[in-house]
Amino acid sequence: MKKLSKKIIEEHGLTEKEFSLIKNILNRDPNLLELGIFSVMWSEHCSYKSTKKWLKTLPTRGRRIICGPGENAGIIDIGDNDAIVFKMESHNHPSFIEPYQGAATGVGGIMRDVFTMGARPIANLNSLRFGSPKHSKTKHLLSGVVKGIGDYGNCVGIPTVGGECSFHESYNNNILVNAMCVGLVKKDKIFYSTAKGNGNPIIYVGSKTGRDGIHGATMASAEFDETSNENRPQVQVGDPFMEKLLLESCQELMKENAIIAIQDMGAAGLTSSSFEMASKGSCGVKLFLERVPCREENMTPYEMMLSETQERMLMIVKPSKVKLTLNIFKKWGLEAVEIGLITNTGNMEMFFKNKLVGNLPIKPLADSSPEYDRPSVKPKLKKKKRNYKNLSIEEALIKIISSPNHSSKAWVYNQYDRSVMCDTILSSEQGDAAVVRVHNSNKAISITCDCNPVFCKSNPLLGASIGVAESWRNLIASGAEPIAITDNLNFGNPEKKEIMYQIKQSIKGIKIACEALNYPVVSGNVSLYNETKKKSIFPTPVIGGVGLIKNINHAKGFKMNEGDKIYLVGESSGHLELSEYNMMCNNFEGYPPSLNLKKELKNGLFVQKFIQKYNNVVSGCHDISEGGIILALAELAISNKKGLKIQSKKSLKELKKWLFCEDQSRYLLIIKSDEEIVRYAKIKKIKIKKIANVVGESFTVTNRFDIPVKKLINYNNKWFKKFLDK
Amino acid sequence: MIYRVYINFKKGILDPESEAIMKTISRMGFSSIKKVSKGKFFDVEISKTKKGLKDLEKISSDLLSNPVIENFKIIKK
Amino acid sequence: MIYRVYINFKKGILDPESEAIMKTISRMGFSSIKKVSKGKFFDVEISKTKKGLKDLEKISSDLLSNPVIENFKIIKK
Amino acid sequence: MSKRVVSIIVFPGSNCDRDLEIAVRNHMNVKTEYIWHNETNLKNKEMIFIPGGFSFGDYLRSGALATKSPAIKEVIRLSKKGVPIIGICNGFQILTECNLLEGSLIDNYNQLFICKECFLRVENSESMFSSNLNKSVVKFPIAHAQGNFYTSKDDLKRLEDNNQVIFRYSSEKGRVSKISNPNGSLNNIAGIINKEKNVLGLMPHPERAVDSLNDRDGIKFFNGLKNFI
Ligand SMILES: Nc1ncnc2c1ncn2[C@@H]1O[C@H](COP(=O)(O)OP(=O)(O)O)[C@@H](O)[C@H]1O
Ligand SMILES: [Mg+2]
Repeated sequence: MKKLSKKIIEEHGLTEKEFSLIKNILNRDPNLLELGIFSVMWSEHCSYKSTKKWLKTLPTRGRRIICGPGENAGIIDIGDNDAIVFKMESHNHPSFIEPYQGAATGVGGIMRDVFTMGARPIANLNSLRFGSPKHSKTKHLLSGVVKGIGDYGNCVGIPTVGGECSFHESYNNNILVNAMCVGLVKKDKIFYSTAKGNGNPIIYVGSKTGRDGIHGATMASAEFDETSNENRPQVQVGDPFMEKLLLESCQELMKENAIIAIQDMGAAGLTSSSFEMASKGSCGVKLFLERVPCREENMTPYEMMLSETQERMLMIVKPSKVKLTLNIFKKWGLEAVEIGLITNTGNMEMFFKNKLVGNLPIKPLADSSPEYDRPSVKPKLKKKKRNYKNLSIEEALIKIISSPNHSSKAWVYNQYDRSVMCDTILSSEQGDAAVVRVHNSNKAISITCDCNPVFCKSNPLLGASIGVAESWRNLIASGAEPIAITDNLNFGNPEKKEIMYQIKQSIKGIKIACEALNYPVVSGNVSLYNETKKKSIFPTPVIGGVGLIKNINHAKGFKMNEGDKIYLVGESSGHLELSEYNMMCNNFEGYPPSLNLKKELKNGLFVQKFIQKYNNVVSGCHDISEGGIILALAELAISNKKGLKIQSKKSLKELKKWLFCEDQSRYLLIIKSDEEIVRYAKIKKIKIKKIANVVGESFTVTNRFDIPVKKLINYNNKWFKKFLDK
Repeated sequence: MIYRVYINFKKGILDPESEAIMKTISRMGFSSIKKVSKGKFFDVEISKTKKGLKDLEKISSDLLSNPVIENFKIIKK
Repeated sequence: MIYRVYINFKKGILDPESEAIMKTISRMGFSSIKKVSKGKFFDVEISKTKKGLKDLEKISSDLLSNPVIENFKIIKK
Repeated sequence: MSKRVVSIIVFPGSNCDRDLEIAVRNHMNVKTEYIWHNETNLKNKEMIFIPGGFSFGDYLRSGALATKSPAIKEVIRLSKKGVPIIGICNGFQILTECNLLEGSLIDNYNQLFICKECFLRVENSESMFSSNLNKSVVKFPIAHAQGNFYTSKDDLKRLEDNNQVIFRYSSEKGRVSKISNPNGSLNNIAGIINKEKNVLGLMPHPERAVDSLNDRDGIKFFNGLKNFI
């Protein structure tokens, strides 16, 4: 056997230490195929070697948790034998190279993670971060990503109900595309990925394997350099129609009591799916690679094992059900092949045309994957001298609502089919969270995606906690009981101490908030090395939250009616640092607002109970986040095309602080009568204050200014159109 | 002057559209049809200057085709 | 045998894609580019029989093109 | 519930079949039967629906590949016998592709998929499909990338002269103008019938407007069909 050169080992992203560990495990040198397998299995993407130690600290258990991290997706119990399966996953690098296909295949991948477990996807969401609109690539990336996400979900017929989309220069050369999928399954019809049963056949179904994205998994774990624009790796092309066929055929097969274990082929394709299934079941595997359906001629075992062709699944079925399985796939026009079987050797034996071409011990490979406690150090925040502006309330408000991050996102969401499946009660532009009915029932789930990278950059722990709290608050505002989260941790290069600090602190921040709010983590994803030319993105731990609305009539959005009153729940200290207001004034310094999790819990439970108890007097609800009270109110006015009169006796300086501050744990409740809320707040010892009335067609701050809502709407609607037509 | 810019997929890129079309053709029973692969073209009218052709090359690579997954070829009509 | 089937929009049909592309080109400042119109083609491999070519004609008119909006032309490659 | 059975054709890429089935069952008071695309024989021939979705991935042109399936051949045959046939969204695209309806549905003018609520002016309440809608304005959502109705000038004139246009995109008050046209359709056309008046195609989704939690104009649409089976 030829000895592998140093260069080849390096190209596979393995360190010298890691390579000697491999030799120790094997008691010999690996061949190229085996090296390739080690390299993907031990890549950051598959092995979580830099974050494993810290992820283990996250709270993952709870009364409603059926399945936490470790499976394809997390599962929560929503009663009546119903369960919700969900996860979020990033497709950052591929989307930067080819925005349409990168984003589309991101959606495809996360949907497979969900329906692999037996669930039918019922909602997609996404969290998108683009570079500055001034950056030359941003427009192209924005239009490609949004179209890619829309086209894929629309074709499969799953509503894309919400998410977030914002712009910041730290993403100029490294955008973030995080896709989340939520599925519904009967509790007793959940499928897992643990392989079992000596001799049981392994079935491959879906697209033919091509040379797509070979080494995509290692690529996703390597920092981008300037040349990657030229040396473009092969990108994967998505086929949403194939995904639809896989979804429907798997659902049909899952009724048949035929599947023992099932797993999608995601990153590192056939390698990671077969290794993970076997490793969970402590068994061995025999693969006959010449049987793998191939799209191209002369594909090698190395290419077959490492290909990342999309829309493929792997499953272990009962021997007696092979024929039935193949028939069901045939009905859906799919190619399914028995490519191997489960053994009791504990090894992965790969044959190609009757020759043993690779033989690896499964458990040791999985268990001894490296785990690093990388050094970290608190970064120094640079102070930049800038010329602060001072804006009037009206100027600042208009500037915010016409800014890229707070303009109407209609251009984005109108490309998403939100109404297919007929269960979307609120999509994300209509409330703080999307609300989707559990089909044929009187309950619903509430879903949201959140992160504030500006806060996280300044203070990763607090910023991450605020992200969790905000997602929790969004669910509360929609009338739900928050249950659990998935997270998508997007960071730069963990080998840099400052970045490692951000990672550790963010995970700690998530842990603290999740524990305080009884809001565990059931699944997630980590995306590291989000850097180009040594510049890292802002730390972006995106939180995807899911809650339950037991009575669908309690679902709340931004709705308000003439005559309604708006109450502020919670306290305002006037914290303007890192607020939208300060940023509009060119002031980017300071710290995030403080977060008191006890208060968060208290205010939230008050709102939740009030909605449940006095549903009939609550027209709508909105939490207060970026932009403060005034932006929350303006959003209500714009969304309802109705006027608001805001009362305050504060001095101008105090008023400005109060309107724009971004203090946490606050809500706006839109209420039909005063009596109930005043009484209930007194009982629960909660600070509330009536701050506005729904009246007329103007947005008015009494004695200060007055602007027709129509004009606000115009300001709010302009930016996307102008940007994309440019 | 009119040029035609031909665009097709790079080798090895999945082309689900051509596959779906081929499946339908087989289902229709046309056994004499063996393979279909799709491409697109643009007929571009340019001014008869050196710059015209250079501009055409530029828009062919930057706008009309997607160099990550497609090749293009410019041919005089 | 490989034939190429060219398909383009009938005259007078507004093609939003070509229009959008032309707008972008003008915005980018390529004044030498005067007009763009889009079409597609299929490279079809057929068996070397009389039937092969007849079948090709049939699928070109029945499936590959839509006569309400498109014309097609078959050319040997 | 009536004993009558309405057929719904299902392609592998259909994705509005379930929604449509529920709307038909609940608001037409009939039973329903799914017909898989490769079936050659339709048992129930009283009324046939072709639902929205992406039949065969909507590759080539939306609806084109679906026209070659056995079930559609049967639909074409039955249409000549006067069986009422309704195609919604992808169903409409299939009906134009197989020439049961005139014209063609090309890319939306803005080149994007569009999902939003639309108001539709009901143009002709003599047709069996719209008699219950009484020249009113209804609100149904649209969700498509190819809904831009196109046909030749002569054909368009004929469609208009024969009163074959049933739905037109309009404002809430029924004003038909460029502003209320979401996708560039000629004359704001959202739905048409054939000359013989037994085949309807429309891009908007009435089956997505039958819920107590949202808009309910779809209920009127389905209720109106009851009398014609
Ligand atoms: N940040 C995180 N928080 C919680 N769980 C995580 C996180 N990152 C990954 N996981 C869990 O680790 C497992 C492997 O994830 P991943 O490699 O993304 O799955 P897949 O192979 O399906 O792409 C999953 O169970 C996932 O939920
Ligand atoms: Mg998976």
